Amino acid sequence: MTALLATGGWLPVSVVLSSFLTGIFIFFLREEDVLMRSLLNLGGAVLKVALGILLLWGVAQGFVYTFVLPLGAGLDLILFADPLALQFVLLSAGLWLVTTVYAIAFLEGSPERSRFFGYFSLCVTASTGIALAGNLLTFVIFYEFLTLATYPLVVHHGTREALKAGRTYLIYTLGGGMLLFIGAVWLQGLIGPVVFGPVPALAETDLPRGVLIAIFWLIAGGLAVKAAMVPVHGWLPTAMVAPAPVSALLHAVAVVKAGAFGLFRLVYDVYGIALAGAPAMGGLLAMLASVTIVYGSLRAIAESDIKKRLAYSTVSQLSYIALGTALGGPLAAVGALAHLVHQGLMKITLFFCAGRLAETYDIHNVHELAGMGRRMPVTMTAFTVAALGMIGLPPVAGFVSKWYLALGGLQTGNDWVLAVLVLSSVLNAAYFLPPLYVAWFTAPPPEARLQRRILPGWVEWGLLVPPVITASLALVAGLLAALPISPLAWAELIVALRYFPVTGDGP
Amino acid sequence: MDQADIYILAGMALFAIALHALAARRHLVRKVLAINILGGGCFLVLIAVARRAPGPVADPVPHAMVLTGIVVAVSVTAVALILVRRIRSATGRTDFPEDNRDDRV
Amino acid sequence: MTEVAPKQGPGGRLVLAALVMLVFAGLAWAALDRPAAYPGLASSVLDRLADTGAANPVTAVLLDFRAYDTFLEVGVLLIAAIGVLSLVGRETRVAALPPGDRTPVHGVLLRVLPPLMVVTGLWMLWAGTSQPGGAFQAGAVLAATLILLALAGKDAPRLADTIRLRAALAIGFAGFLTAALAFLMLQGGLLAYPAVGKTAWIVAIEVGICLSTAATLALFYLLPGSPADRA
Amino acid sequence: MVDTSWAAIAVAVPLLAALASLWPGRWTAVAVMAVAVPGALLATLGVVWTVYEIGVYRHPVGGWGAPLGIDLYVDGLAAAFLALLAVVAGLASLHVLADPDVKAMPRRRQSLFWSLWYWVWGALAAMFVSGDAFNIYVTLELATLAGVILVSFGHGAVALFASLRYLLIGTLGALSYVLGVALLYGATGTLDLVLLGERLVPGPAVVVAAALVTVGLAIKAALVPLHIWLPPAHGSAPAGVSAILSALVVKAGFYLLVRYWLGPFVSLGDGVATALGILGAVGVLWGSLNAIRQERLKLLVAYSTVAQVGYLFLLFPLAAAGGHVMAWSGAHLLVLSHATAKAAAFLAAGNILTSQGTDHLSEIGRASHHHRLSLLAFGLAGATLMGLPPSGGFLAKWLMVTAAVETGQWWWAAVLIIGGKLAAIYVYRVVRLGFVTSPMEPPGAAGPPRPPGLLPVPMLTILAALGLAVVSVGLGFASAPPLRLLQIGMPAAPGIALEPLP
Repeated sequence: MTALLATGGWLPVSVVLSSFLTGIFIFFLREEDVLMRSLLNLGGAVLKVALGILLLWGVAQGFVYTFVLPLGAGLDLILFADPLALQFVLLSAGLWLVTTVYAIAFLEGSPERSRFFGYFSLCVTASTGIALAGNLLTFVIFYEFLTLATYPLVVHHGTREALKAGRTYLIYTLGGGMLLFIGAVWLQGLIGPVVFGPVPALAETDLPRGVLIAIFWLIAGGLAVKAAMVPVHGWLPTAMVAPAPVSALLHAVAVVKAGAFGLFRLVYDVYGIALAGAPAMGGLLAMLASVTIVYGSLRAIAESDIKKRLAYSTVSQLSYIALGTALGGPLAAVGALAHLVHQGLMKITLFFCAGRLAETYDIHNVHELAGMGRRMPVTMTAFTVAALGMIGLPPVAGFVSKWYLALGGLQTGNDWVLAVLVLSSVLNAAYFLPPLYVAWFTAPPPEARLQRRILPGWVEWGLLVPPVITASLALVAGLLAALPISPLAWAELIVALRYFPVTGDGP
Repeated sequence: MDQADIYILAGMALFAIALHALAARRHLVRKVLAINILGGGCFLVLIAVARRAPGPVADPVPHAMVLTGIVVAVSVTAVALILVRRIRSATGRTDFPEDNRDDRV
Repeated sequence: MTEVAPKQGPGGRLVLAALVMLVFAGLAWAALDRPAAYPGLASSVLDRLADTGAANPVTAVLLDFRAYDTFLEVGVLLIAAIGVLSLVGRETRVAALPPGDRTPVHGVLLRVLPPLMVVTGLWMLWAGTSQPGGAFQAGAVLAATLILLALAGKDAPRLADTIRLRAALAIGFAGFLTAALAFLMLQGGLLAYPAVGKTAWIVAIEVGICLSTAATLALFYLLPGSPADRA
Repeated sequence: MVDTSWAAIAVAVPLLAALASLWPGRWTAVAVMAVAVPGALLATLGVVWTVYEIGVYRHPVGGWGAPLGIDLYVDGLAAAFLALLAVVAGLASLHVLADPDVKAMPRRRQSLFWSLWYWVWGALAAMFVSGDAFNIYVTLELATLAGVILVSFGHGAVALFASLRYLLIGTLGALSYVLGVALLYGATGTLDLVLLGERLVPGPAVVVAAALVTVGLAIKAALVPLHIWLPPAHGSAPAGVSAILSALVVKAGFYLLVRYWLGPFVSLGDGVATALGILGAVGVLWGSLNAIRQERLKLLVAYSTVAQVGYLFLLFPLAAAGGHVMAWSGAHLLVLSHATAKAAAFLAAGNILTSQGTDHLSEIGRASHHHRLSLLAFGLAGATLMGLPPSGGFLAKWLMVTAAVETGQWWWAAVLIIGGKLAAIYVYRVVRLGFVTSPMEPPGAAGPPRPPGLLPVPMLTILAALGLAVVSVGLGFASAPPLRLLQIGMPAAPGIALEPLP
């Protein structure tokens, strides 16, 4: 076992490659090789989780995992596993496993599945690559790779609407990628390779302030596109035309989180909070995040399409992470990182449920939910748990992150954050409670109007079990937040180890 | 101004004239002729360069270059002429179409 | 050949003329410039002439000092031959003079000229090592002989894309390449002739080039006259 | 293994193959390829190995040595281009071997095609290792003439017109080049490129000579505005031919310009470097905008070549301003990745054209499932064209933009970035077709059947395209060895002390 742990840089590489290689194999499978494809999918996903856990264990034992591939001309591709990277890796890998089960069931019998699962695997490869990136160049490589790998999933249905959404998606993300590229090259041209090390790359910089601010906003602007911050959020709601598993994993977790995660890296590992906390950088970012939080919620209220409403909710919720990042205090950072996980668990649950509703009863609109609480009690329970968590009601995980964000706001002297959070929670309630009410407390329509689609038994289970798991996890993460294995504890550990070292005996 | 200067100027003049013909003439055979005259100009310049070089005799290296160049010119001309013939038998044209850039004829 | 009207108007023509004048001015400016002259390679060629297998400096340059250029140049000729074969089609026969048009002069010429031309060609080939002349010139004369025969319709060679024709076209380059590689193996240098029998090697290579040149030039003239192409 | 002869063998192998191909046998093509492709790869490996071991070296042809004789001159750049040639031409050969269009020809014609194919290969190999100005002229003519005839193998009269235009303009370029060489010889008494650099004193003859050489080579490199011959030729040639013309023959012109302008001409001033850069920038914009406008896939790819070649010319101003190492590495990495990507794109386009009988963009979407692997290859190649990761094109652009930033010439960076976005538009126009649900292909669990009227695409042709695309993507990760190779014998910029990279 120790031999496995002491493999040095190869462990993070194999974490990335586990999904890449399966993805490549899947591309070449024939459509009808369902069993082979499913085995590959699940095998790759389980392997990735196992490797992730192995990596976690190794890091806990004090092993250092750094993989350096020299690219020549002074550039390196670096993969490394710090606690922050591990958090995102485990989140991606874990949710990928769950979503794979869901997706196999969801897409049963539909065309072009080899293509779908191939790109699906590549997306997760990219997002684990983003997580494990050890320098800015590596981050940019995987960040852009994610854009390209996601496009085929957005346009998967091949309809005019899907292609149009794909086009919007590309325009936004490639534009963002361009900003990121300019910022990254500019910065690297000035100070050399930007490594995410123990000390922020710009800790002792003598660059002019104007240049620093410009580069900050170029990079942050590029990241904000994927993090769907106002005013560059427009692609996310249109991208909801993608199949439900894509919306669930990518547009609730992998893609959007890549942006949020990148913002955290930018503020804490590139600039350092001492520098990035300045009003022209972190301060403005926090304002922008607040605006997005409120704006996303308002738009969500206006949407009656379930997936669209969830998408705007994502826009809003993601900016909690950006807000916590930008505030620049230890508690806020803990809140941001905890929310990175919590929001993922809750939002993926909601999308799973929405997909199941659409598959079984062809329900796409909030008003059509009437009586669903009685028809699909388990699904709706999962939905309810996640929705309540989103609003921030204890004991679901969402409460914990909001609590820490509020504390962080107070700790850094930004009392207005409290107001934003309260307002946002009220708005969250305004768009999540009505569907819950309709589902649980209104009478179902006459039988004739609702045809339940008959699905094979294993498909039913495949659509049902994943949301139940993720909803339970969201609940447990909130209930047991004090345990050392909870996402909150992990976030606290990251912050204490890396960014706000505690003096004294420490954790 | 000695003999070599006259040769080299004549070579340059041929080059320029042929350049004009290549651009202005539309008949394909004339263009092929222009290419030949272009080559002739180059060879004349080479001969003059050989003459100019200080040394006991005219420099044999440019002479060899001219011989090589002539063989190349013959080859190019042969291929060009047969292409012209093929074009004429396929399309009846002896010049380039105005808009052959973008699509199939 | 009827000239197609130029496509550009008088303005365009004027601009073109001005541009060409400008180019000529530049070229003339360069032509009249005599940079601090380095001596050419004439004296080095003469100094080393004895080490080559040729007595004529130009031949020495062509087939020894810069044999590599010549080697590739034979390749250019072969490519052109391949191009003609590919663009024309399989078989052809040159349109000879109709028998009715023949005059007694033709008969005499056809009896007298070809042997003379062949002899001339062979002599040029042989003389090339010491005097002006050489494989290409000899090949050209031989090709002219073939063309003359074909035009006169007497013993007109049937040119078809056969293995034999291809062999004739390629023999010059093939011989050169074989020699080049053999010398690479034996002497460790591409086209580095062995010191012994250098002249023999050069003559052998020249014979090959001469044959190929004759075949190629004849092909250029004879093959495109294919009836299929005329139709 | 360390032997300067490898350079000569790398030239000789394709030439032997060109001769052997003339035998019109049934298995000739397969047999020749089975020997020639591995042989060329092996010889290239020998060249690369030798240059790694002993650095820059010469192989005096005939044993005379420059200036009397001709030297083969091998540095890292030459070795890298030879390696590129072997990989691209080798994989493209596989495509040609299975190409239904080629197979449909009579056997004798096929054998002529193959011979010309290896002639282009051999001519380029000879060009890359040539250290002699006039010898380069002969190789240029070899490559052009063989390329011209190969273009004429394309369908219809358009191919003939394109072929003749290519021949006329190409010969003009070669003769302009040779006139320049004549003047250079008159000024320096030598044809060896290195000696030429030592003896060159700027003056009227030398300046005009440099202009003639540059114009001649710029025609071959299709630098705007001397590019007009390229789109019709590359757009109408058989797929494999378009691939090597776009990937390699055009690059050869750029290669020689680098040889001259970062070699003997370097003392002639930075103005020309800037001018080349500006023309390159215009090429990027003009080529991209035209590519966006095209309705035929092969023409789109051909115009994209005009644009991509434009990027390369930014090397000159960037190097002249001191961004030497980054620009050198970036531009040549771009050569390698663009060549592989462009070959892949042309082969993919050829597969679609052969199968469907048309390459109009509006038609391709009707059979997207049938073409999915070709479109995948195109998409992968597209990543390099757009300069997006993971691809060699991304890294190359990163390096070049870094050079622009380091030398404070942000406008070149802007060209690189805008060009990338324009490329994204035309690549997108094609890639999206891969995802269109088409009425011709009703979805089914077993995958839609092949729509009527479409010919099957041989697997080998797809694998060749995919292979090249994968190489161009892989260059984004395996870039260290080629970059290290390219540093061997890298010319020093004027007034700049070279710090070897770690």
